[in-house]
Amino acid sequence: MKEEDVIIRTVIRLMIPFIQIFGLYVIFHGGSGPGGGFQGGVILAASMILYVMAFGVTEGRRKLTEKTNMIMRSTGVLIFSGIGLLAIIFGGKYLDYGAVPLPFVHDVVKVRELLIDGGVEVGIGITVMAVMVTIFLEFYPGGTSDD
Amino acid sequence: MLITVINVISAVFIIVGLFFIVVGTIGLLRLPDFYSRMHATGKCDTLGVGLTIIGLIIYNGFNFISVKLLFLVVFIFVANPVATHAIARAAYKVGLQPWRRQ
Amino acid sequence: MEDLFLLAGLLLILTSFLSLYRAIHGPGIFNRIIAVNVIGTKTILLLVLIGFIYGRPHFLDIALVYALLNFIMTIAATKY
Amino acid sequence: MKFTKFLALFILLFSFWLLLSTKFEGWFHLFFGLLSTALVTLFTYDMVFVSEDRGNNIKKLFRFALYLPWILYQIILANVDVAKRVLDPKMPIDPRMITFRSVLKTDLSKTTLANSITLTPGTVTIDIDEDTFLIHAIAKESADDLLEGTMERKVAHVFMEDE
Repeated sequence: MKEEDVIIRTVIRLMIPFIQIFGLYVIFHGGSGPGGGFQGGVILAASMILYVMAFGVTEGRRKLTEKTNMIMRSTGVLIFSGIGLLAIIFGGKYLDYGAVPLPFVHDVVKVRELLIDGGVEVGIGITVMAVMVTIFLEFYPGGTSDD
Repeated sequence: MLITVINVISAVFIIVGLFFIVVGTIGLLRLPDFYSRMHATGKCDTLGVGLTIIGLIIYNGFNFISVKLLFLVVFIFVANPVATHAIARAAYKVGLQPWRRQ
Repeated sequence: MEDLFLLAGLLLILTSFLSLYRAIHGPGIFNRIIAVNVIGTKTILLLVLIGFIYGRPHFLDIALVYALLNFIMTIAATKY
Repeated sequence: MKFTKFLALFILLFSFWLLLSTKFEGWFHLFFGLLSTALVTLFTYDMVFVSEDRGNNIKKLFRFALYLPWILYQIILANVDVAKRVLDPKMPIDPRMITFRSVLKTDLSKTTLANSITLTPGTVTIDIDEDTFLIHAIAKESADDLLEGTMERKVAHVFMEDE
């Protein structure tokens, strides 16, 4: 697959940082705004997909290697289920965030907001992003990985 | 009094913007070939949407919603010509010939 | 002012349907791509207007995402 | 020099985050904002700054700000022009393809020129091959206007490539 031309490459190059900030914003404000981990993850994946479309698969693989991608896929699930299990350990139900005692924070609502926005959503976001990029590369001409 | 003036100004912006959007649509339907349709959509839609959102910004006053709207305008002004160009380039590479007046 | 927004929204829907004619009738794939791109742009504006009518600023985030997806869709469509 | 650019990108992106977030109370969102911004800055640094920069960037930004009103005026003229042509029952269009060679060197200036051409009267950029622009013009007048080269000179001035 050929690279895109100069206009598209330049615009995408300058646009990607803002797209990624926007995706992270959507992830971290999941509890209080629209969206959340899944949508934010898709936006992050979209930035990578744009990058691959503009600069080609080889360059995209250099920026986000298969190994990093795999680590991200599993870390996301680990964060998500780890927080859920923490709730069980501290005597609540699975994913019952209010039960987790955090240092410095004592308000149940605050704890819940913190864990949802900062923990669970991040886990979901990372996983969704990594899986989306993997799916995209598997279907992209010349993007198939070896594993 | 001031509120009325602001409302009128923003209404003017929105109406002019909508006018350009309508013109863009008419152009899309009426023009004879693909490349000339690009002119109608690429310019009129960009400015139409831009003007309408600027009208909304004026109506809304200065706060964070306006800032987000401004981002949207900037994004559209950057992304729309690029998208237009991308379509035109793809059509040209496939070998689509432009229409000429006889 | 709310009436104007409502009217603008209706006009946008109407023009979207008119553009849909291009998307269905063609001729050819590129006319369809432009038509879909134009409908996407109108949808962004429609989302913003809906946000204003119902007083829900969260629609703006959705509009931004939609603008992004519209751009990506067009670039991706022109690659094949 | 590298550090200055890095810091500039970081500040730009963090202010973008603040404007999106609109949450200033509490350390929570600010902390994650700083974290995200740092990650994105590291990830995208070599995308934003490629090694073709020359001249004073702040001066370029200032000149670009002066260029904006002119181009906005041109865009409005363009729209009135297209509206006239579309709404005229006879539809006075005479499309043609033109090519011209440009003196611009960097990717960014070429992109600016191409987008400006697409947004202004009766012309759409179709392809750029090295320094040759392929333009589709909707009528003879608009093609002639472009070949006069006012816009190219202005863009060259903005990016300090006019000597």
